[in-house]
Amino acid sequence: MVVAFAIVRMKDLLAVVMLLGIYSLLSASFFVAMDAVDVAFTEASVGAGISTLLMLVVISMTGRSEQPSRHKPLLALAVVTVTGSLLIYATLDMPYFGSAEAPIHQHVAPRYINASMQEIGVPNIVTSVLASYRAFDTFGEVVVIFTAGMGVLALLSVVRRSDSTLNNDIFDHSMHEQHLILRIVTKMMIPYILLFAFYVQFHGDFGPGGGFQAGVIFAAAIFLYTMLFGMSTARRVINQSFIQMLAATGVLLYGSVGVVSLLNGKEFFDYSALSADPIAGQHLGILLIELGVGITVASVMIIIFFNFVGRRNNPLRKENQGF
Amino acid sequence: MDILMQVSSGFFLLIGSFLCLTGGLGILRFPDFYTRMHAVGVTDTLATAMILIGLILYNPDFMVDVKLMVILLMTIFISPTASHALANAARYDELSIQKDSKSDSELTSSNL
Amino acid sequence: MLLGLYNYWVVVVLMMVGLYIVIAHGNLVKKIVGLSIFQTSVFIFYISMAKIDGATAPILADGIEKYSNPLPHVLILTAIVVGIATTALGLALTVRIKEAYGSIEEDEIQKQDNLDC
Amino acid sequence: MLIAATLAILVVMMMAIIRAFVGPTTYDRVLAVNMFGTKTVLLISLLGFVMGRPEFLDIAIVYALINFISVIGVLRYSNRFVIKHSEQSKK
Repeated sequence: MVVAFAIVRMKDLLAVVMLLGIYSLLSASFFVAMDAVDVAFTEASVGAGISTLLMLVVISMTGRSEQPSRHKPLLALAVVTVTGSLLIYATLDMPYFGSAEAPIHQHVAPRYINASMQEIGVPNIVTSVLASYRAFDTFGEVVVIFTAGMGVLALLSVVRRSDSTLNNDIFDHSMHEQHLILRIVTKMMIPYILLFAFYVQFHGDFGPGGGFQAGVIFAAAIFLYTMLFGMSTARRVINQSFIQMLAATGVLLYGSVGVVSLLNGKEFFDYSALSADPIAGQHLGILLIELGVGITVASVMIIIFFNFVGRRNNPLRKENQGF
Repeated sequence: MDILMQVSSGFFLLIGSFLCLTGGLGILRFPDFYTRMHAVGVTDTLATAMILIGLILYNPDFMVDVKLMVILLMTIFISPTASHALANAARYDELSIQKDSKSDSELTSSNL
Repeated sequence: MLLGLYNYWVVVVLMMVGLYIVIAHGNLVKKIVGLSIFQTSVFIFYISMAKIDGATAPILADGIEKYSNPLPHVLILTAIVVGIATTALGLALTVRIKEAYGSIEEDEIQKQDNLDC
Repeated sequence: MLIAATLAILVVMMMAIIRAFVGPTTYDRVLAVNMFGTKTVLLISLLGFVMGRPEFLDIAIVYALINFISVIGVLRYSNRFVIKHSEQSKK
């Protein structure tokens, strides 16, 4: 919690981003201590990994020093204090920390906990709620992620130039000399990272994990490759238009599962329609949906990252860099 | 046999914690970047390995042991590599060895 | 007995730190950092509400009776991923602003806007 | 013993945070973040044992990976900056 205060004071944005990484790791450990293993999983891979990386790329584009603000901080401080004290006053009515009688634990949660095993047959309740009971919400969220990916694409996509600039070649060469050990170790690690992503993807029924996390881990492996072997190599491995198509495929897969169950005479996202045995149908449905989520998240993350890095390498920007 | 496992796991955990503390002390007290790097890079890997071995001995469950082994292997690969990359980058950046000779702002201004 | 509410106070403090950064700092990247602190405080709020004393993680296993509430976990899980997507969008906008104005400081952007008018 | 180890790791994490605050150079901060990440991996695995449900070590694996990736990322993007400028000054 102290970290947050330090972030306020720091002027150097690079340091701020690093502290944000630490902060995110801290909050993920907090989530583990609070029994929210799935959430900790996500926060670790997303907050500590991806968002730190994205911020770093942006900072390297926009410059890392912050100007002292000419606003009067007193006014902001006053607003913040007033809001904070009102919020604290509001918490006085809240149930105590860790008590089992709090209203939040009385309504739907017991049903999820007690009926999940019979109805869905999946030990991980978080997965069953995510993919089955609240599949419609999750669908909405997947669409939001997809839209955000498209938004970044619209804002940042560059017309690809076939001639890679001279500067980049020199740079790549120097990187090659410098990072020999890194490259070899990374080459050894990447297959295992991808394997682990698949394990997380398909093991989500039984332990922490699932489509969201697996997608992010998968994307992280690609990021690692991109960072060490250069953008053009990564483009050769993963085609931009192919990945865009994949993102759409993920959303479509998710939606079509719902439509299929609708066509079979059940409600939207009622997977028991997918198979004669309701439990088996649920398993199949969750598997397909998690797959759709995983594909979408992975490809959207890769799209976002590629566009940021591609924009960064764009030769037009060079004159702006000497700030 | 059981008691032997317990004692040895406790022993490994103790060594691991001690190494951790040493590394932490090192990162706080050493005067410049390279010595701090040294303190962390050396103790970190060994401390992690020790604690993980202690946990493996402590725990009879096979699946958990396998996962701990995976973490152990990863740490053995990753941690020295990261240290190497860091030291290498610092060397390329011509960070001098003298006691905190360049502050952060000087570093940026000298490079821009 | 008031000490039983400390988790909410931590959340409020964090939230206010985030809000302060958003209000008082001119740098757009810093503002996004502030937003993400704000966001994390909401996550912590939800997760700490889900915790029950003596309960364990909501993954069914033999011999365990009390589980923490899985519902907030689900909500936050998706919220984190959506959060990163929106953060990425914000950063993309920042990059475009930097390209258009040559700066990501709020004051300078406004100054340039005033000059244009 | 588990609890003692957990406490030791928490203390070390505090030390790493302090170094990340004061650390005069960027590299000090990266070092502190790296160390913090390694210690988080240990903390998670220890916490699993302390709380009696050690099945969740997957998270620790993810932490190890992500830590590596973010250190590489920091180096790559801060470092590249420096290299580019020094090259331009040579010309």
